[in-house]
Amino acid sequence: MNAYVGAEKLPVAGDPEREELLRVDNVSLSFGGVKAITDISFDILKGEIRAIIGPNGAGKTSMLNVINGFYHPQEGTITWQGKVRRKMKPYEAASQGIARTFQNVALFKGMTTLDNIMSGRSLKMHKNFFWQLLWRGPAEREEIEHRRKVEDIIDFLEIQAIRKTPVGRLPYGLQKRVELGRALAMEPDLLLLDEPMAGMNLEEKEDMSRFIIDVNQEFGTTIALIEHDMGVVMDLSDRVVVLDYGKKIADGPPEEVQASQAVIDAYLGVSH
Amino acid sequence: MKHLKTWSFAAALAVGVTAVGIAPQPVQAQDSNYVPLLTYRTGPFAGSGIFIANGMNDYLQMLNERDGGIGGVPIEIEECETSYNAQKGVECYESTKGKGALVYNPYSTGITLQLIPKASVDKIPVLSVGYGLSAAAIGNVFPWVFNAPTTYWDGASVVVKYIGEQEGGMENLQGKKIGYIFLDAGFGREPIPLLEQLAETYGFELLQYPVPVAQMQSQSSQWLNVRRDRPDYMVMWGWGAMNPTAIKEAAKIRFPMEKFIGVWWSAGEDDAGAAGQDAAGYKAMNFSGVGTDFPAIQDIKTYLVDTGKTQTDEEMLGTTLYNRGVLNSVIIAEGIRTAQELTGKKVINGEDMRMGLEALNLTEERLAELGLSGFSYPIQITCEDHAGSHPVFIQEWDGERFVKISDWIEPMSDVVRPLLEAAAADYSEKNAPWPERSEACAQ
Amino acid sequence: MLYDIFVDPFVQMYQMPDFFLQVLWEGFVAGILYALIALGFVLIFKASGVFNFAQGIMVVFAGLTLVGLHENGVPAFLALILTIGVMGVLAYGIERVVMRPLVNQPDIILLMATIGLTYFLIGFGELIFGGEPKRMITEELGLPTGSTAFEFGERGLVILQHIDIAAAVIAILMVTALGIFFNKTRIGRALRAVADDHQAALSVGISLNQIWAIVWFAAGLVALATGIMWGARSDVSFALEIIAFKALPVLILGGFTSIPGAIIGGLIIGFGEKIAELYWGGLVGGGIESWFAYIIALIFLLFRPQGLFGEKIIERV
Amino acid sequence: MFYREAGQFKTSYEKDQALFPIRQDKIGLGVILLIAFVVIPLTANDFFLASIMIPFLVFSLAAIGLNVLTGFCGQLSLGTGAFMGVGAYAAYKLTTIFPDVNVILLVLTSGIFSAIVGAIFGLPSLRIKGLYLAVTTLAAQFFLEWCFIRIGWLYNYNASGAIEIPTREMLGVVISGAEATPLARYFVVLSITVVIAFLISNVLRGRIGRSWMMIRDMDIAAELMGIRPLQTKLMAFAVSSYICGVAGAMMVFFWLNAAEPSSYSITLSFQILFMVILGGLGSVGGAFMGAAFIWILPIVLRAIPSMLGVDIGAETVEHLAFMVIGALIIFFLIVEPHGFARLWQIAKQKLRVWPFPY
Repeated sequence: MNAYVGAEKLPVAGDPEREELLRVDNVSLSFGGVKAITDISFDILKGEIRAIIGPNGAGKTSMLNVINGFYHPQEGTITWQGKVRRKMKPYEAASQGIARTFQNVALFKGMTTLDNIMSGRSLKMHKNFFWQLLWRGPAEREEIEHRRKVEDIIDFLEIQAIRKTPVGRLPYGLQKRVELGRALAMEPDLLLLDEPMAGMNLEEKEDMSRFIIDVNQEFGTTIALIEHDMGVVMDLSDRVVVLDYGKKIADGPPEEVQASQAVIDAYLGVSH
Repeated sequence: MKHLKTWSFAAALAVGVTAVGIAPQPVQAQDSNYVPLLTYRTGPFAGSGIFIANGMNDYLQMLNERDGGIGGVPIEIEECETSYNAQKGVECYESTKGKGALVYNPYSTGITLQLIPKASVDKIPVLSVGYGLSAAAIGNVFPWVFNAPTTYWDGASVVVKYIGEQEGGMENLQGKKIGYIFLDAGFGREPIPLLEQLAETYGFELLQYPVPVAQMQSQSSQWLNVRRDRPDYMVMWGWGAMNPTAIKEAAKIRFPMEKFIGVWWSAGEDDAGAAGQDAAGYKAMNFSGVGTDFPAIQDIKTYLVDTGKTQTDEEMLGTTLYNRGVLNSVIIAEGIRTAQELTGKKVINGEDMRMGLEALNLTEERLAELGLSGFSYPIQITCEDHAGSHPVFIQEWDGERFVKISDWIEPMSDVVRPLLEAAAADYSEKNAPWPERSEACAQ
Repeated sequence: MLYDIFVDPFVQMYQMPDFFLQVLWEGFVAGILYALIALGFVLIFKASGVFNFAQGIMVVFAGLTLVGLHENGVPAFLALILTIGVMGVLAYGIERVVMRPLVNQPDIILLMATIGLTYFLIGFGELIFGGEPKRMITEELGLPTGSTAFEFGERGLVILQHIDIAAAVIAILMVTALGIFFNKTRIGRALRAVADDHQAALSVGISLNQIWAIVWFAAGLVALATGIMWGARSDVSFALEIIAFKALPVLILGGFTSIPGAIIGGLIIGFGEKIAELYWGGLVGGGIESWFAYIIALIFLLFRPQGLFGEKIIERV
Repeated sequence: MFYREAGQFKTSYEKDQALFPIRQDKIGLGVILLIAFVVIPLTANDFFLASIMIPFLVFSLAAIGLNVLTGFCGQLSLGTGAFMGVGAYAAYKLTTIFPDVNVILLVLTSGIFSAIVGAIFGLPSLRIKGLYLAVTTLAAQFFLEWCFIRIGWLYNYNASGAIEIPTREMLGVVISGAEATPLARYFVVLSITVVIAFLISNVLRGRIGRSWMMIRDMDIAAELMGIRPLQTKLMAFAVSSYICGVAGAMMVFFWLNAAEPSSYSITLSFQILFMVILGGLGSVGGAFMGAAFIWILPIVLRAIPSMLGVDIGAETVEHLAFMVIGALIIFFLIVEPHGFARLWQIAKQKLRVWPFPY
């Protein structure tokens, strides 16, 4: 439980000074009559690490999918940086500054590590087709300018050696790291991490935790993460929201949530 | 597996390298006349193509066996399989033209169209016996293209004339409906301008039923339309697998067979035979003899079939399309002979062949000498007229074989010729700058 | 113009009901034949996820073998049995040489492999039996050849070909037999298990290889039946292969894995294209049959990408 | 030994991002270009130029076009033949309307028309994926083929229904029509193919190429990263169809001289698809290798019997060729589903570590 040394938390929980980045109000989502999320509300403050936890099938991933526009909730609103939105295309979320990683690594398997991370810069590159045809000149300059930024991320994540390796050939832990790099390349305001440490060994988990904290502290990126490893969650997050069967059962600082009877019941499988 | 990969790659490379090595060098054979035959014995049109290919091959080969070739010089025959495919046809052309080819018989309107502009450049004539571009009959515009004995337009005019006769006079065509079912490609569309013109002249209604190549074998929609429209006569321009299907479908909707007339390419025994007795009464035009009662055909039997030097079965001898192939080769052979006479050379080239074809005069006496008396109408080609617009006859399927039921019917040259000239002018204008005829007329 | 599109065709249908019935019958027969080809596709796709492009050529190959054997002096029924044997050997060979080494490859590679197979079978079939079209030995097999005409009213006439009736009957028998085979036999149940989940099927001891050989054989039998029927309508030649493309829109409509879907899809396409061709085709110069089915399929796909009988797909990340 | 990159250090990102970062590859490309532009024209005969090299280059370009769509953007298309046809008919119409404009310019312009048509038929790709999309591209194939037959305006109402290419000159040299020498046509085809291959390689390594590969590899992730799927796919359809259209126009203008609708049939679509798959999905170099294999192999196979002096019929050779091609396709798919491009890489890898096995 205490393997995560050096994870120093900023006292942000419930800090009224902090600006609200995202707000979810009374969101419900169902697929053909099956309710995935029921009437959930919570907020994410700028600069915090917010964890979403819950047993399997609690609707965590669906919640992330709602946040970045992949699923459209039947009810409720989402307020992003003060603006209310209900329905948006997934690619719009990206341009508004939401980036994410996926539960089952969703890298571009046919591309190298470098290209994968470069793909995160797609939205920030604008030279049109005809400049691309010529390459020499603006297109190349733009490419190099972004390549520099990407190389910084590669250095930060310590993956220089696998720069030119197709990601399909990398071990799982490294793939997760590349995926984080790809999301970072988007320079997001909000970074959604879907089980960033699933399937990792202890050492890899430590590395990943360190990266997450560094990202949060060095770049000031707001992070929302789903994680099963309670130790990681308690050490990393500022605030935790707990879902069970698509409903919110607790919300608050880690210690508080950990003590909540509802949460304990949920995890122990007490029937409601 | 690793080794396998390396090996297979090496193999692929080797194939590529050999490919470069095999590019044939131009060879001018000194002791023979080289005739490439563009044939198709496979693909959707093979059903018709095999007969033609065998007929063409056998007659030339028979000349080699019996007479040692033409004028003492053997004919070097090479078949190239085109599968009726234009790409492969052009490839065949390119790979054989360097070997001193005398003449090309593409047996596909599509390939013919591709070769027409090349003919004058490469100085090799194109001989399309009763197919191809109708306008090529105008020798002054197309000095290198020959489509004797007759064009599609002549053929179409014969059909209309014949129908007129059946109805007791051309004036009775007024108000009649004539359906035209055709292969929806260059071949089938050729006669349409003429048919439209005739429809206007004689006041009959022309109904068109195109059959796309891909739909050749499922024509039920076309024939349902025929059933609805109830035309008085049906005329067909079909080839390959289209023919037997059409005749079967016609039988199916109980269209009166005696009012169904096909072009000479829809005159195969297999075409009508597919519907057997149901097809009795089906008619087709023809310009080449049917049967084996010709000494030359008997020679093919003696020299080739009986000795096993050909792929031809005995039953195939004398069939309509086989004999058509023979006639094609007769024209080639006589063209070579005429060229030899004109130039005094034994081994000729494409330019000589062009002169030979242009001066071709296959008289009745000459046909008799060849052992083909009555096999064809005497064919004469002139510098102005490369088709000759020769008459054709009508044959009828009696349930087992085709029987000639009419005399030679002259096409309506007075209508056709001006249209051919207009079409030739149109062609040369659309393909401007089309070269002026520079070849002297040998006659 | 509007009259031609919206009124005239229906007036025609009303005025010539016999003709309309005939059109429906032709559509029905064409639909049955499309459905048979589609059925072959479905069998293989269901069991192995392979989109078998070679189904069309298997139809020709089976027909060609049958006719070719007969031409070489084998009695019709013996030829039929031998052809079934040949299809069995072919199925085994394909499983051994093509499918097994390519297991777990992406769809497109498997698709390409079956197109390679198509080329091979074309060359092989023509090499042995010759490239020219052949006449189907309809009578020799004891199949009916005549036709029955129903006349009514003054000019009313509907002609039914016996061979078409036979085709419909055989198709129905074939589907019933397949239904029984899938539901009642041990192998059939194993097959369905494989269709649902390869891994699970493996874990309960079902041999995938055996199953694949069996479905290819079943598809081969369907191909043989199709080949006989279609061959009897025109003739047996490789030009038939092109018609097999028609099975693709049928599959789109019916779904790639549904046997009833293949039948219903086939009938929709059969009816649809005949009616469209005969009542509307004339407006644009005819011949719309060559693409009409695909356009139906395309429009259909835009509204229901999963086919008639497929379940709605929920995308996950 | 001679294929080593050791000691070649990239000192800038420019150099690292070059098309051919390894010196030996650059030299290799130079040698190939030298052979193509100098050696072949000096040594080859007309048959080799007209029946092997010109079709090979035309097909290579078409395969590059399809590769953009299928190999890079992951959208399977069986309508390539028809898109090539659109280019051909457009170029033909353009030469009729503008008889005095340079024919190469018209051929390059004709691609724009097939790009538009391609983009229209690419619209369903937003909702339809994989094999289903392949069937909708078949709709394009058959519908367009029907248009080529039915719309007389497209072929200037020629009675034959075919398009025939007029004679056109550039700088005093006849480059199209029957009078054009194979050499002149070869140079035109070679130049167009090389230039387009080079330009498209630039696109493929940059932002746009990357966005196509994102869609191909994981469309959902790509979308969540800000790639607009419809726009990106349509662009791939347009660019791919442009290249195919130019290839189709070259096919009739500089190779066949005349074309019927059946020249652009489904068979052509399959031929090109084979080239792409065997050459290697997602590889421009592979497109050349695949085109060489599919086009040249049958010619070689047909030539073998006569070279060996075996006397068998032309159709038997054709049947055998079909069998061998079919079998080889399956063989190569089994041995290396990623195509010749991957085999080439493996071979290079071997060279790199030679004489050690690993």
